[in-house]
Amino acid sequence: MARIGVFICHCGENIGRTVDCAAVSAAAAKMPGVVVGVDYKYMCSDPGQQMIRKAIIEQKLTGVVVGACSPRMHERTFRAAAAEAGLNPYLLEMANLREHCSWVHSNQAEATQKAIDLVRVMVAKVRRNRALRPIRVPVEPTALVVGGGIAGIQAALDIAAGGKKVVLVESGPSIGGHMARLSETFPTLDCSQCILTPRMVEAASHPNITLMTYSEVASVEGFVGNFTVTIRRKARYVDPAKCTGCGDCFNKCPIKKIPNEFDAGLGQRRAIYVPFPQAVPNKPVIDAAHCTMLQKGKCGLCAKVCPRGAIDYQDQDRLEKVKVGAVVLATGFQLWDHAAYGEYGGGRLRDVIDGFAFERLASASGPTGGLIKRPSDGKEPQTVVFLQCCGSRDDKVGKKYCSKICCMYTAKHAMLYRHKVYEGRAVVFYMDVRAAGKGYEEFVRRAIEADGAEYVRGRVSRITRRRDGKLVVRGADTLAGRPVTIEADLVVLADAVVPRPGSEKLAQLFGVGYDQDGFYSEAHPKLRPVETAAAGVFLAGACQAPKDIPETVSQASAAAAKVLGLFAKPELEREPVIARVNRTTCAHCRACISACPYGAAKDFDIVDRAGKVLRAVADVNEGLCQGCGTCASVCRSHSVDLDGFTDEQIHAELNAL
Amino acid sequence: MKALREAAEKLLREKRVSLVIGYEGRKGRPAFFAAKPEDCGRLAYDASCRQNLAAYLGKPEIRARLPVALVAPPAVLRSIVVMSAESQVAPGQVLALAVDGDSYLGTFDAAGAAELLRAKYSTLAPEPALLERVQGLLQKSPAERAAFWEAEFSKCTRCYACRAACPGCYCSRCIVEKNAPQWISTAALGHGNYTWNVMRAFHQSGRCTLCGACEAACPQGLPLMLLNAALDREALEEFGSRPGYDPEAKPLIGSWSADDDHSYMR
Amino acid sequence: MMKTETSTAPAPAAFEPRITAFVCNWCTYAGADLAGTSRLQYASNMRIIKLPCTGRIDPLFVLKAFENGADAVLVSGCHPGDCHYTSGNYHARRRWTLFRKLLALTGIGDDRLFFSWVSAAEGQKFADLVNDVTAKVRKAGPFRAAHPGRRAS
Amino acid sequence: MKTLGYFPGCSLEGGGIELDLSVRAIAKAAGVELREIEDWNCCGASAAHSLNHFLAVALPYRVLALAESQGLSEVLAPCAACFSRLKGTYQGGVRIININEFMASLLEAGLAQKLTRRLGLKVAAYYGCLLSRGQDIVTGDDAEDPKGMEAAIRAAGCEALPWNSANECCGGGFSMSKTGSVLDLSQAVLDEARAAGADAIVTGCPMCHSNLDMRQLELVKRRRVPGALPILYLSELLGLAAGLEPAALGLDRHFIESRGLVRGGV
Repeated sequence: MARIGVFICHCGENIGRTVDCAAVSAAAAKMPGVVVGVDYKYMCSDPGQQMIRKAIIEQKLTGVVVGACSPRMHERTFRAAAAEAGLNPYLLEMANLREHCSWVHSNQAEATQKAIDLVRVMVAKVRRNRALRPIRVPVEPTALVVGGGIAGIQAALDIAAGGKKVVLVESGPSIGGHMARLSETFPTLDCSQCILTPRMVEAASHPNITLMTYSEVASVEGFVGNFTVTIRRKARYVDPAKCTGCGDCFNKCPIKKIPNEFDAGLGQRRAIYVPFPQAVPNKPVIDAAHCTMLQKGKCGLCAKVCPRGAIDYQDQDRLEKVKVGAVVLATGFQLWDHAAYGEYGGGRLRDVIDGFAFERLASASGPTGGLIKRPSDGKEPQTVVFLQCCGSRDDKVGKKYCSKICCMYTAKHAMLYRHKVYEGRAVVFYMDVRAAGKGYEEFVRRAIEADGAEYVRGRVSRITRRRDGKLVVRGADTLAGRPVTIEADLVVLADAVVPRPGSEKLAQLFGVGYDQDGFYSEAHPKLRPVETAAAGVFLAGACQAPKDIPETVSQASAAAAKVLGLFAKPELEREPVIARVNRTTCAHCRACISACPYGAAKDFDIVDRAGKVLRAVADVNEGLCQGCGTCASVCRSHSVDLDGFTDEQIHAELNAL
Repeated sequence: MKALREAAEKLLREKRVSLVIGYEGRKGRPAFFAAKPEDCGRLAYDASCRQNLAAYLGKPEIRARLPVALVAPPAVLRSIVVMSAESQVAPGQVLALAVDGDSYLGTFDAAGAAELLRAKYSTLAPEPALLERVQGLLQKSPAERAAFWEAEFSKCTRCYACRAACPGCYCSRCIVEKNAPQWISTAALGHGNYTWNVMRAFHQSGRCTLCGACEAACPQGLPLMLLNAALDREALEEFGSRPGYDPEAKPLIGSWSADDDHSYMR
Repeated sequence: MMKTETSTAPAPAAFEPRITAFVCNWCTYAGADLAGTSRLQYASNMRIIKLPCTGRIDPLFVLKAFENGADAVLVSGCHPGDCHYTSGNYHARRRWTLFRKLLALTGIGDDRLFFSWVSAAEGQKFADLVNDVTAKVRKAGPFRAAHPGRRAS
Repeated sequence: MKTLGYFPGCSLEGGGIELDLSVRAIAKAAGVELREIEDWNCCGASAAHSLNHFLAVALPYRVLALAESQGLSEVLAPCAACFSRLKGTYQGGVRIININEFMASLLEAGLAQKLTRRLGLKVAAYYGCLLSRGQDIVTGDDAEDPKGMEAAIRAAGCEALPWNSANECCGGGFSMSKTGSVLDLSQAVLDEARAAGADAIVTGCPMCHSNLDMRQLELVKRRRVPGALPILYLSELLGLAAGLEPAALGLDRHFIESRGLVRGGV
């Protein structure tokens, strides 16, 4: 005989304001099988939970319904409370009276009626709930980190420091990511290379870290604790085992004029190359698209000069499987292409560059050796215009969101420029200066007050190139309320931060969600910012949202902590929401076997004592089943059912409506 | 028919099958089970044979006597192929004595039947008249359609002859007999009748070979083929589904493609 | 025909549709949560049944909802490619393509049965969807009006 | 023979008559019939919207109502201002097309083959405001980087120069009231065109044309510009390329001599 307790939460005013909680608990008390119906200000508070625990024990409750916030918020909390009182946690369900009711309806009568319905549905369901035991699955204590930028490096180092193995996968020839391209970093102006390269070396040499550069995730199988990830090791045409990184090959390579991606196209590289001198690993790869040997079979010079015979033109992509228990996605960002702005030259003006190009110009290791020279004629620009929010906060042409880092790096750019060109004029056009961060506002003030950057609040409406090579920048000074025209030699656009191309595809491989802009979705915007909806997959850095270095590093360490937490136990408990097959009624049509996304549904032979096969049926592997229930709904005879969402439960819910 | 009888007789004499299921010459062409070579003289086949003998392959009594042979016009051949795709017919356990009109086409296993179908019957489609009736019904307003089926389904006595006649209905425990929970009311009333008939048709989607046995078997003359044909066309147009031509085919419901249509989803 | 029925129905203004929604836990349910946290106001006629995935939704659930007096049914889950279970929604999509055809043939049309993809990020879309569906069903009138699939009252 | 509704508007009967002549001529050459909307009225451009909102809406809507009632599904408004006013907030069934779209459509419809004369000019394509701006009015082109004329210019055997003033304002309606500003703005446009090395500026707007053509006389007289720069309508350019007589296109009506542009002059 069911003895259900119903507990209605006011959530302070949040539910109480629009839902008559007393009326709901009174109505609930009259529902079939309900023996307790009470309401309380804060059910999630300790006295609230105590109230539930007490009732479970004293009233010998067989089931509990908590009418409160979304189960995504507090289901764990309340189920834990129930467990403490000796009730199987899966005999507790939540009715969503806040997100789905009080917050979205203003009419009290309607909201209250809906609340009563939602509770009745859950009471009907909970009467049919069965005690479930969490499923234990072994955990492979190795982590996969995707992306070798500062986020990935930090996460890998922290996990490795925790004594667990890490596979660090980077699509480029070297780790280091965008940070390796920066000249100095705000707000301290310490040199990016100086603080990053030691970390890169440490990551490469750490005994717990396996580095896979020039590699990509090809496919993913399995689930939290037991992923099998296939990595595509792209053909390098250079055997890293033999190569000593002496550099003879790329010094001799005759194909010289390839724009170097690392230098934002300002510098040039060979067809066989290391992207930058401090690359890790410091071993070249051949860019097949440009190599005449690989294209036409002519040249072969690098092979001739290589003292170790490390060059292998026959090299092929290889697929390599790794078994990992957790994954950290740290695929980072790229800059939005400002070619979409016709008014800024549509990408055709060579002296209108993006932030990375300026970083390379300012970098001592850059193509100009740290001298600010403009691309078109190599002259030192006497006037530089910096334009913030280029493609950010513009839902017409660009992106709705604020890219967050541009205010700071633009201030930095203005500063660096003024340090290098004393007489030069640095003009910054901005909408707002968003310098929230430790030492950030002070940094911007310094750029303005100490280094004399001219800040103009307003947008630039047009950039045109005059015949004498001057860039005529026309805009508005919205503080002075007048149009301004500046004759500049160089314009730096702070282009919006967008996810890397292909990040959606990667997200789909891992079953991770992403927003309309392609940034990965965290499991909860506040309380679970590094987890994703996919168990065992965590986020670090700008793949989740625009972030600066300090923020990226903190999130990377947070993700590492989550991974280490997951690895702390040899087994992990999984929600026991899994499918079961009724073997007596299964007709073995195999629809479920075909439908299962996880290969959890399998053929099963029913044998007699002699081992003679009597009948074949379908069966579900507990370890592989993730509980989507697709098998149950393709089963015509309903011989497959799903724990937690059984036919009986759903049927009862529908009858309660 | 001589050839058919001889082929059947041969199969029994050579003990390649323990039973030949066919139609008897008598009026009404009832099913006839020839267990002995000499029985085969009573076999007959012509256009009036409406029963889909593949339906027997789902029955335990018959399964107990595998291997068996069936007299099989094209639609029944397709049923055999569907059943083998759904692991209901083990390779070599069922032989088809393929017939079409008054000619006997040979003896085939499921794979052979599929080949024959692809070669000679790749364009089987519901009769135009039937499709016209479907179209005509779709022309009507939702309320008129509802009224039409209200009238039809109200005749249903829930005898389940349609199910018994259908080779696709081989479940040992039909959903309508599940009582915890009972999704489909068994009372021969409005909503129970509606749900039953709609679900019966839906459970055949991507599997129905349009043999017409269900409608032929219905003592109340419900136009069940309207439902079957409508689904058959939709499955063909949307997913290129042509059940009964490939013994390896994946189930239409239970597989998917990234470019399936979802224009109706918002 | 539906029209005439709604207009002859007693005081159609008084008609408050009952709408049953079957939604997946990962996208649409979360989208509805987001609508809540964003305090978006929408019609209160819909009652949500939460399932792990649209892949779990058997057509029988829909028929049962109608049988029990729902005036309309909404099925909503993750966008293609976003399924938490990688392909549950693809399976669902194929099923519904066929099932809605069958229902249309038997007089349950686009004004009774609604499908949508609502992601966890689309709170606004969810609110708009509920309002839109509710408005359409108001127009269509009570389902009980005349359909063999209803429970004889 | 394709038929198209035609709305000349006031300027094409006055200052912009060359546009009217050349559009009709090129349409004829391309075998397209222009059916003038009967009883059309002024679209209200330049003045109405700043004086009386009702009038500003009523005038163009009457024209479109007439077009609808006269069964014209597509209406060409060669004058950029008329086009802008007509299309404005209109949501009816009539498709309103501007001169750029019209020329593009003619070229697709086969005019390209008829352009036998390669003019070999360096041309600055000038869109001004009304052929570039209004996101939902000038659709299918980028307001900040318009390209709508370039295909036609290349088809005429000319080079469309990259230049800085393609969508700058010429001073527009202030020609009379603030002539000074118009001179400044038009001069800026002319200077840019010359700096880019243009032999001529091509436009589709009578207002722009009069400001750049008629007002240029003043600039020449005051020596504010080094010399005269011919201003052509896009339709004139294509007309010349099609081998039509300059006079038939109205070139003899320009203030700035432009007949010399055609190799061999006249």
